[in-house]
Amino acid sequence: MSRIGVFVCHCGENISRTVDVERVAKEAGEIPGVAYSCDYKYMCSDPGQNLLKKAVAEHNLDGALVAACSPRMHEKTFRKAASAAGLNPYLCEMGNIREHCSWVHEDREEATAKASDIVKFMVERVKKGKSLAPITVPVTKKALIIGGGIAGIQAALDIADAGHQVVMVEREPSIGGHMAQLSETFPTLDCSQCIMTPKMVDVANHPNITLYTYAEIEKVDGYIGNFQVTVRKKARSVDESKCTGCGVCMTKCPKKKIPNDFDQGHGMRTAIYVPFPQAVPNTPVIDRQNCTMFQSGKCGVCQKVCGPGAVDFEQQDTLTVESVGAIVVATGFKLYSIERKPEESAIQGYGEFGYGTIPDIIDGMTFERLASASGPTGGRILRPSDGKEPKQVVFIQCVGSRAREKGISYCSKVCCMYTAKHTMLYHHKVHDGQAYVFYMDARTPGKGYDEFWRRAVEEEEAVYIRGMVSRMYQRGDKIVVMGSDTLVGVQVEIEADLVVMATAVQAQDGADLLAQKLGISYDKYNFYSEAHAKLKPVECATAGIYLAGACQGPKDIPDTVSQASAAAAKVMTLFAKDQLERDPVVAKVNEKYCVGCLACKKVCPYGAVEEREIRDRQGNLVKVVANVNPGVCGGCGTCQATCPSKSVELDGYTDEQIMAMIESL
Amino acid sequence: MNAKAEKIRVASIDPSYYQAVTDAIRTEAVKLLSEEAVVAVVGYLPGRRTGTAVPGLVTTPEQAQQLIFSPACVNNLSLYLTKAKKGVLKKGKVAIIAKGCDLRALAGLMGESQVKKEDIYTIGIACAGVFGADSNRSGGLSEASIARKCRECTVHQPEGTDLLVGTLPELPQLTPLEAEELARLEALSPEERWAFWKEQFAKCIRCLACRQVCPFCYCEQCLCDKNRPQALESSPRPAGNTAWHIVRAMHLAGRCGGCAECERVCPMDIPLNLLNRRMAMELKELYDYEASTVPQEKGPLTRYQEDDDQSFIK
Amino acid sequence: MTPGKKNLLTYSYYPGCSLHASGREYDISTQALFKALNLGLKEVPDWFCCGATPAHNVDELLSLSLCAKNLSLADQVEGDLAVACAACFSRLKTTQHHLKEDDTKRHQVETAIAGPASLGKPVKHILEILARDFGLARLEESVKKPLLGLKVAAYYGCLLTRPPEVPELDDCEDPSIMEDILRALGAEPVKWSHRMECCGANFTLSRPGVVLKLSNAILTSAQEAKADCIMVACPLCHGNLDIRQESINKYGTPEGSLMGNIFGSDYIPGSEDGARREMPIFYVTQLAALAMGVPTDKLGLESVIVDPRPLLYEKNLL
Amino acid sequence: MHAEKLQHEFEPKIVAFVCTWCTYAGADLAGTSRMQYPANVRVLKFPCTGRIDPVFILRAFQKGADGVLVSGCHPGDCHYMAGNFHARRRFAAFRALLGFVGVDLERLQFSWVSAAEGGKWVEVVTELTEKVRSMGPMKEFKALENEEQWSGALNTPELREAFESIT
Repeated sequence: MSRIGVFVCHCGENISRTVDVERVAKEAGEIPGVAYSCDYKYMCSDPGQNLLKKAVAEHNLDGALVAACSPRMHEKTFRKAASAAGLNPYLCEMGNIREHCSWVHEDREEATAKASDIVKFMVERVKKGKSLAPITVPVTKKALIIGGGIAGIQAALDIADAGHQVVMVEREPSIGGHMAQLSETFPTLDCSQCIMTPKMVDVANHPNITLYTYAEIEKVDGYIGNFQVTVRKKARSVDESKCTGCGVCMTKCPKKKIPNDFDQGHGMRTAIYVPFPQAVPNTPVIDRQNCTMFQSGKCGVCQKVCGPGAVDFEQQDTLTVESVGAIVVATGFKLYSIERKPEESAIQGYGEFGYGTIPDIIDGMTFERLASASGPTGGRILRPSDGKEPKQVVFIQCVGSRAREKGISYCSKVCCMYTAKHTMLYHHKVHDGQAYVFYMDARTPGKGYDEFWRRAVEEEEAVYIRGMVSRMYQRGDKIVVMGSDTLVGVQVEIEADLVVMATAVQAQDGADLLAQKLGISYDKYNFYSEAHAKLKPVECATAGIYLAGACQGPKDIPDTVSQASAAAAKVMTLFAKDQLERDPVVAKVNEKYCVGCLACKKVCPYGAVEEREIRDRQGNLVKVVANVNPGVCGGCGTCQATCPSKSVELDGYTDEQIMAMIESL
Repeated sequence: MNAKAEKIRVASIDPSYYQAVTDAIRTEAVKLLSEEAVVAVVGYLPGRRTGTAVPGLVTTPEQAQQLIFSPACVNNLSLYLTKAKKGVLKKGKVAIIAKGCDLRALAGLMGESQVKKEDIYTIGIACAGVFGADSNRSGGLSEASIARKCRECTVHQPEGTDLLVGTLPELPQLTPLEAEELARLEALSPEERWAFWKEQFAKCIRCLACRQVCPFCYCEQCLCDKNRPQALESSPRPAGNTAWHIVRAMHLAGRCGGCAECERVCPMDIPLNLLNRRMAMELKELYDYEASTVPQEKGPLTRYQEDDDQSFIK
Repeated sequence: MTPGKKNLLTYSYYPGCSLHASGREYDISTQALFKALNLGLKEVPDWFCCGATPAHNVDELLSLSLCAKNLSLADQVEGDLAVACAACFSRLKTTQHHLKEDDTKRHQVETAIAGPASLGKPVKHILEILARDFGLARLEESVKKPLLGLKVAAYYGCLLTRPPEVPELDDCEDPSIMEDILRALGAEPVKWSHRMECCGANFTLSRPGVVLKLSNAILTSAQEAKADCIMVACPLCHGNLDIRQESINKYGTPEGSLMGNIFGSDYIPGSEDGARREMPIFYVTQLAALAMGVPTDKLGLESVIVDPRPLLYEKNLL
Repeated sequence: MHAEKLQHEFEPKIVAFVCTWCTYAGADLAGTSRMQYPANVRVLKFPCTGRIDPVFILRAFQKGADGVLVSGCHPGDCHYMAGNFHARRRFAAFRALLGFVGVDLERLQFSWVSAAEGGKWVEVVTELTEKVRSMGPMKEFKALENEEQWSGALNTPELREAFESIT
């Protein structure tokens, strides 16, 4: 027989005005298993809490029900008090007779009857309750950063500076990401590489950071505090430990006309290459698809000229397993292209712009490379088709963005600002040139942003035309841009020498595949989903994984850096303790009855359920059952409602507790 | 079963069809066993009384010569891979004879990790239909003797088997009695439907044959046997019976393959498959889900879409 | 149709008003082409106007009902519904699309036409029939007199492919079906800029100035691309490009300015060098039938304004 | 000051199964805003609608509920991301099943009530209470509870005697 104490609160007059608290307390005392009941003016006050503590001791209570306000208000208070009195906090519950009763009903008789009912079924709940202990999970104080762009770099440096180990994995041969490609940055027009490259070097030199470039995530196991991550280091064909970065191999490589992705295909590189001179690490990689040695077996010049003997044609991919406690995903974005898309694709290209077949229609990143001092034109604005300096440049915003008919409805956020920047850069470099901008809205929320935009319009003589472009075609060496000026209400036709499109920011290729490996969710555009749009903007719903930068949605550099530092702060919070404590309201599997249908695994929003093999002493497989990882379980209980045999049970909300409540109604 | 069926008797299915299927099964079973591609074949053997068949497990080529297929092969053999003969699969790969409806159960069991695709070899049957429970089997398979489920079968020619045997004879168009009965019940008022089911469930003696024969009732502890807490009253009283059948139908929703074995074995002739059919209809309409002969990763009630129907929610 | 000779494919046929009036050549050449390709074509009995572009601007229900009624009439004739006019094609397809999507509208329309709306009948443009049903390979094989040396600007206009979810004829902004057909016929399609631009369509009566401006841009573009002629698949496009050519040519002159003033246009077009050759405008069926060896007197070549015969003569095609 | 309270012949018993994050909080808000609604409802708290087993609804009806309300977070608002999406499918199916065995679905209400929708909570509870009140008691399950079984299908004197002895 239980020994439960029931404490009915008056809440001043808030409850007692409409509920006969004395009668509720008296009736509670008559419920089987209730050993003590009383009413008190303010249960939450110190004397009230002491009353509870004293009763637990004096009456040897094994459960407590405080009938008062909403548990959302004071459950923690009373559980703490119960705990102080030696009662397991999860055996102390609250009956909500204020918000759900006295405040919403006027009739004293009805309200009192309802309050008594609430006490009755909550007592049943306490009776069937179990002592629960907080779950502790050990924490490996090492973080994995996926992506070596500005987001990953910022997060890595913050965490490493705090004294924790960091592993950074970058897919490309060098870290730096998109920011390393930019010419100048808004709204200050400072040189991107000047502020970026020192940070890249910091990463390379930081004693707490292990850097894997030209590497990808192969597999992720484990859970918060305890991830095991398998990293595939792709064969670089150059031994990083031997290479001194002298670059002789590159100067001697006979294959010199390979379009360089870093320059958006407009500059050329060799088959053994570093993507750009300031690359970190400054170790070349052999592009095997374009290397004569790999394609025909003849050449090997780079190997011959390499002093330290670092070139290794036999090198294979290697797999490394890293144990980490937290993961920051910072995989960035890619730019939309107007090319024709496969028929089944939800996103369409721009046939009206010629599907990318007109050479002098370029995207914003290509313009960045043209404008960059380290770019293929040495910073001169020269158009791709014939290398002439364009005198009329049309910039088009929202290409692919906010274009529901093309399959993307979101705003890419950075284009208004960078297009304004482009018009300025153009104006600074081609004094007799004219920039036109087709735009829908100028969106410039940010410190100094609108001022910057106004400068482009008012001082730098960019002509802004509010309207869309309907068609572009080549006429002679000009591109005819047909559009509308919706403010004036006329059709506009401009003969441009160069067109720069602000194409949409999209999730990286393979973002969905990485998400599946990590067990995090993503939206229909493959941007990763944060746990809460407002209150948990850097956390994933999967515990221990955090987001930084444009992989979560289009972002500019300041926002990206802020989010990266925020993610780093979250990681450091996690690493501040050796053990992670979690609310014990989690699901447990009864392995005796579980038959391993894994319906629970299918519905679990957290990916907390995995398969577990049960073997006999000889090692023979007896059966496969579900196993809930308490470190990952969020405690929703969807598994239990789904399990046909109820072999998985959510602590704190067991079937026994709920059935007992229903029976008592 | 039904006066209408008695009247419009159609010509029986030509016995040579069954012989051809039987021969094909034997040939394949002998081949599989003698090549040791499988350790056993789960199939049908002749029953002691003529014209009957019983499920059987054969392990030698000689025994395989006894395998048959006839309209009396009513059982859903997928059951023999999990509950009744759980050890079978541990010895090695097993071949199994499966009609279309049985194959859907097998696919379901694979989706629920109870059977691994690589552990079994499915010999599918292009099935013309089987006898109904308590039907007169003397005249072969005819409209009078065919099972109600077979009248509106959509998997005569199952897909996704390792081998498909038999060539379907021309099948007569039969009135869909079960669909008609469903439509009749749907057209009733809630009170009338309640009265119908009340009478049906009142008959239940809780022998649980429906559970025992169901390929999907493979739980080691059934909810109805659980007593802490007791979710379902276990004695055969109307209240508990009703709850049992509702819970059973709910647990099968989105999983049931429509073999209607539950209905066949019910000693009290409760039309249990109507419940299963009704749930299947609902899931088809709401989520465009149909039980498939090909294993699915998730069922309709273990996945969702953000834009699922919610017209019933305020 | 020769009795006893079985047709490869049979179509019901909705010519539309234009093909019985200003676009008769399109009708004549379509019939001749189908006969030459051994394709059956049976006109829908008692068909009437689809409402074209004006009706749906005024009364949506009316425009849908007109087409729905025509579609149900078409149901009486066997075969997919062949449509030659881009506007009729667009309206009939739009109607099917809307009524499939919207039960309320379908109900209203069915009440209006006192019968079920036929939404299942495949409505096909002549281009689709030639390139897909009949097939480009077979089309190429059937050619008796390839249109060698003829440089053609294929002109789609605005309705054939738009909006993308309705006609489903080809890529909405970058189609190739007309060029594909031209290549099969042995002609040389030119690359040009204005193949998807609007000709002014039904402004032809209310705002001819607009038509002159738009059509002029199209003609200029074709000329710049060194095309010998333009191929169209719509009687309205044909009308604007063919009938208006004389006015367009005069447009730069004092006479033309006067006309421009009368029509209230603020735009004085005209080619830069002031010299414009006359640009013959062909229907796709005319060129195809010509390539199939249909006698030239059965193509309606004589009844268009810009006489194409000198060009054909020059290219040895007559 | 208060209007004379209407006396009803029948006061239905309404059981509400709600999730703690949205609807329970919404009901709290109705309280802090001092809104008024019928006192017939008894609220049982769950972490998520995903935890609510159809068996609970069945059990509530069996144990005398005249109406059942199931309420949780709006789609997309689930604290556990997807619990309510799974619940939505589960209840769509269960509702169809109950309807098919003849339960009047007017007695079973589902709703999304967010933590900000105190007004909606009041509206949903009031509407269901009044609807069920006008329908009268849920007789079907209560009648079953009181019935002993014997269909008469197997009619032997022994069975009849045994049955009569227990009823």
